[in-house]
Order: sequence, then C-alpha cells, then structure tokens
Amino acid sequence: MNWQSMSDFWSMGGAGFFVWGSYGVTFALIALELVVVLRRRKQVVHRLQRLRQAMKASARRKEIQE
Amino acid sequence: MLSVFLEVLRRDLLLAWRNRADVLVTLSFFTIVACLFPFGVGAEPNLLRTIAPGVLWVAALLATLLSLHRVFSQDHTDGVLEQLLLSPEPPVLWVLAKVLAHWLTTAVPLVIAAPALALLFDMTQSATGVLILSLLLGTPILSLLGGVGAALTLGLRGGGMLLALLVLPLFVPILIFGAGAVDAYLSGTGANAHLMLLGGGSLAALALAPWACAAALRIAVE
Amino acid sequence: MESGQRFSLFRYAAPNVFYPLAGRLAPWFAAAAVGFTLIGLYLGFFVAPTDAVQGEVYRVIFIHVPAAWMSMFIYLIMAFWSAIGVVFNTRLSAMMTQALAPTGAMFCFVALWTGALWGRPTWGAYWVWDARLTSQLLLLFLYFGFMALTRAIEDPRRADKAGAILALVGAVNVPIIYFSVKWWNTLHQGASVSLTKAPSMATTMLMAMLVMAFASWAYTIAVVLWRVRSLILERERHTDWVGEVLDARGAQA
Amino acid sequence: MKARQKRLILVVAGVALLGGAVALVLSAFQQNLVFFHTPTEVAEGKAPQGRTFRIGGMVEDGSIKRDADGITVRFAITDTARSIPVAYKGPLPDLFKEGKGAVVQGALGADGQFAATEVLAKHDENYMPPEAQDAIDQAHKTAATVSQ
Repeated sequence: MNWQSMSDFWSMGGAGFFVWGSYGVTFALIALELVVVLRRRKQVVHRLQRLRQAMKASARRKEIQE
Repeated sequence: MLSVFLEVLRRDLLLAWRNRADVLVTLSFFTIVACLFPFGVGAEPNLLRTIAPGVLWVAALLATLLSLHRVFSQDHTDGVLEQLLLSPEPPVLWVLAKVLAHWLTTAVPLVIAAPALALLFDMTQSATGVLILSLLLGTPILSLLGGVGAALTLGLRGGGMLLALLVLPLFVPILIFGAGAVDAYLSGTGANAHLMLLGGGSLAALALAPWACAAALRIAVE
Repeated sequence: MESGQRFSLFRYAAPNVFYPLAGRLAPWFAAAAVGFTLIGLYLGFFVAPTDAVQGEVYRVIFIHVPAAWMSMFIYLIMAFWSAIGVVFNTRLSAMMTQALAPTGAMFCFVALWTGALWGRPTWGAYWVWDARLTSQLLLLFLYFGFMALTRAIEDPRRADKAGAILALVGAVNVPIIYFSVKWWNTLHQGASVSLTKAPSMATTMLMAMLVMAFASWAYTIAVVLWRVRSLILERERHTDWVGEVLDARGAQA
Repeated sequence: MKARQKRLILVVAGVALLGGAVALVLSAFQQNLVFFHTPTEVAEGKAPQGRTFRIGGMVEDGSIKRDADGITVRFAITDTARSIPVAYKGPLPDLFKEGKGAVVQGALGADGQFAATEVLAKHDENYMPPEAQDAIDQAHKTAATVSQ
C-alpha cells in the first residue's frame, strides 16, 4: 500500500494539483461526452418519432378524405 | 490534352489581369503583415535579422491563404466549373492549370517583392537569395494544398475561416523547411537539405494534390 | 445490398444490419471500459510504486499515454474508414469516420492537458515546443478542421465525401508534420528542453498503463457505436426499417 | 486519344513525380544532417571540420577557466568517456555549472578545440537531455564491456 491516510492519498506527495487536475478534467470530459452523445440520441429518436407520427396522421387524413 | 491545360491557364491569367487589383491587395497584405513585426518586437537590427526568414514566410503563408478563395469561387458561381467537369478531359489537367495560374499570380509577385522586404529586415544579400529560392520551391506546395482546401470549402458558409483551419496545420512543414533553409544557411550548415526537401514536397504535392482537388471539386458541384 | 450474400463483411456494412448489432455490442464495451478503468486505477494508484525520480506525479502517465495513443490511433482509423468509403462507396464508413472524430479530438485534448500538468512539475514548464507536443497540437487542429468541415456542409452525402478526402489528405500529412516538427525541434530548441524517452518501466506501472489503454479502447468503441447509431437513424430516417425501429421504441415507452 | 489513355499518361506522370520526390527527399538525408554529436564521436573524428554542429554532455568538474581578457571562457564537455575542450566568448546562462548538462553550438577548430558560438544549459534539475543521457549511457556501456 502506497498511502498512509486519505489526506496522504489526496496530496499525492505534493503533486495533488497536477495529478488530480489531470484525472479530474479527463473524467469530466468523458462524462460530458457521454451526456452529449446520449442526449443527442434521445433527441434524434424523439424528433424522428414525432416526424413519423405526423406523417402517419397526414396519411390517415388523406385516407379519410378519399 | 495540352490544349485544355493551356486554354484554362490562359483564361485564368486573363481573368487575373482583369482583376489585377486583387493581386495588388494580396501583395500589400504581404508587405503590411511583414512590416507589423518590427512594431511588435522592436526594431533592433540583430533581432530583425534573426526573425526575418520566419516573418516573411508567415506573411507569405497568410497572403496565399487570403488569395486561395479566388482559385475556384468565380468559376463555381458562373457555372464554368460544371462545364469543365462535364468535359471529357481528365479534371486533373485543368485543375493543375488553375493552380498554376494561382501560383503565377500570387506566389510569383510575393517572391518578387520579398527582396525589398528582406532589405527592411537587414538581411544579407546571400541570405535573401536563399530565402527567394526557398519561396520559389515551397510556394507551389502552398498553392497545391491550398487548392484542395479551397475545393473542399467551395460555396460553404464561413468558408474563409474554415479554409484557414483546414489548411494552416498542413502548411506547418513548409514553414519549417522554408524558414529553416535560411537559418541553416546562416548557421553554416548549408541550405541544401532544406531546399531539397521543399523541392521533393513540391513534386509530391504536384503528383497527389490535383487528384484530391479534382475529387473535392466533383463533390462540391454535385 | 446485393453483394451482401457473397461477402459477409459487407452485410454488416449495411446500416439496417449494423444498427441493431451496434446497439447490442455497445453496452458490453461500456461495461468493459468501466471494468478496465477500475482495475487500471487500482493498479495505478495502489499497486504501482512511487517513481524513484519523479515521485507521485508520474501517475498522470496512466491517462496521458493511453490518451495520446488513442488520439493517434483514432485518426488512423478515420483515415482507414475514409479509404474504405472512397473505394467501396459504403455509407456506413463515412458515418463511422464522423462518429470517431469527436472522441479522437477529446483524447487529443486530454493528452495535451495532462501533458501540460505533468510537464510543469517535471520540466518546470506547462508547455515546451517539443516535437511530440507540437505535433499533438497540430493533430488537434486536424480533428477540429475535420469536424468543422463535415458540420459546415449541409448535404450529408457531400459532407461524407469531403470529410473522407480531408481525412486522407490529413493522414498523408501527419507523418510529414511529425517529421518536420521533430527536425525543427532538434535544430532550434536544442537539447536544452525536451522530453525524456519513456524510461524502462516497472512491470506494475506498465500493467496499469496497458489496462488503462484497454479501457480507453473499450470506451472509444462504446461511445462511437452509440454515436453512430444516432447518425444512422438520422441518415436513414426515410427507410422502412427505421420506421419499424421507431414504432418499436414508441410501443415500449 | 481516348480518355483512358489520357488518364494513364497522367498516372504515369504522377508516379514519375513521386519518384522524383522520393529521390530528392532521400538525397536530402544524404547531406550530413546530424547536428548533434557526443564528445566521444567528436574525439573519434566523426564530427565535421569547420561546420556548425552541437555537442551535448556534461561540463567537466573543475574545468571552467576564464582567460585574462575576462570574456573568453574555457571548459571541457564530457560524456564521462571522452571530453572535448571548448572555448566560448560571451555571457553564460545562469544554469551553466560544472557537473551539469549543457549543449554547445559551434565549430571544431583544426587544433581540436571547439569554438562555441552558443551555450545552452540544462533546463532543470530532474531532467537530462535525452541525447546527453544516451551519450552517457553509451559511454558507461563501453566502459563496462572494456572492464569485462
């Protein structure tokens, strides 16, 4: 085990800012990317579904008119 | 086969002659950018002499970049490009002619103006000679690679900025070897290797870039 | 696709076949990414010893090196897909290229960022104009250029082809850029500031780094598959199979 | 001429151009482009005479001497195996110290003295220029094999 205590772990031998700055920003970026990708997917599905509903509705209206 | 090449070249040079103000604007831009540096870094002759090759090369790069939109945009708007693409001739030929016309109307004036600017930066005559040689060998790559960028961004919104983003990273090696040639000459190692690499780059770009450019144009016109 | 029966790889290149496949595979890769990350972090922080020369700060290596690897690999893979797209004219390859680019740019930025934070305590500077750093920065610009170009073109087919050409031109230039920057660096910068070569590493350190590299591979695959699924849906929205997918999802909700 | 033939001609021309490019790049590498030499290489006569290049290594302990004119500094740069005497006129960087890494740029005189035009000091404490490190490693290895 490299670390005696929690504060020892966080200080990283005095290089805490550099180590945690690296890991923090990396994982923040990964989280951000995941959020963006998953939200984009939700938006796309939602939009396409509405588009499809609208198309179906207009097709039905045409049928009724005929 | 040659007739298409010459015809397009003649036409582009004629157009450039009609719009010769454009060439003058490019040239003035080149001069002004280079002249800004002494104001920024100070007019100490030794400093100016050391930064001169880099400054002149960066200025040449930016001036080329500004003029790149001229290569295809007019032909794109008036439909000449479409006609050329429909013609049975291989597009590589007339693409090459257009790029050559661009080189003749932008790079060659820059090369002619460079000695005057070198004088302002207190460069020695022999170093100026190396600089001119490096510009002559390196600027064809700028025109060729820039042509690919111009074709890719043809008719796009904000195409100018986009073109800069696409093309400038690719220009870095040319800047390194171009400015490096003069530095190497001044440091006594001789500029041969740099100039050979620039020449080799020009040949390689001449072999490859027109194909990419033609493909990009076909996409843009589709 | 008619040739599909003859050559099975092309069958998976058809978006309607690839879409559900990607959907099934992505969660597995995501789980693998989480698993590898946890193991890698454990190895990196609790098993790997303190470095004799650099102290604790070297632990940045466990993300820095995998991120730098990924940023370069991803560009290669983009060029590969672009070449496939140009030669075989498959629709999927362009979508893959575009799905890869943001993740590649992200890793490229991570490599630069962690490199800067690692450089400050080790060389005394956040940034030095070293060959590797400089070419990494230019690679980031290449990614940005690709993303900006494909996004600026509204017609997706034109965007696909233009992106493919740009990725290929960039791939030809990447080694030239690296070589030129390296040469420039040894000429100008001198040896006064430069990166040390990767030292011979203790096995536990190397293990942690490799596990983290696997994690970033798995992460990349998962996130690219998810992204490409959205792209496929958007591109193929007029086809029947997308309609069925949408109806099925609507019925679930 | 048919379109196919024309395309063929263009492809052949392109390949020829590429060949020329490769030839030029290769001959560029034929030019002696090594700007960096180790003291051992210089001592063995592998460095060019009268041309600018760089030597990397460590400043030998106790070798720094100032001439009577107060401007010229003489020292020796070493990779622990061989050392090369260097003469330099001008201001030295702050980090320049005996026993520390340094890179000198200049030309080798006929007398085997290296006339430096520029002296670069090692950047910080933890770090050894890779070339200098290599040179030292190499020298250690040679010494080890010799002693065996």
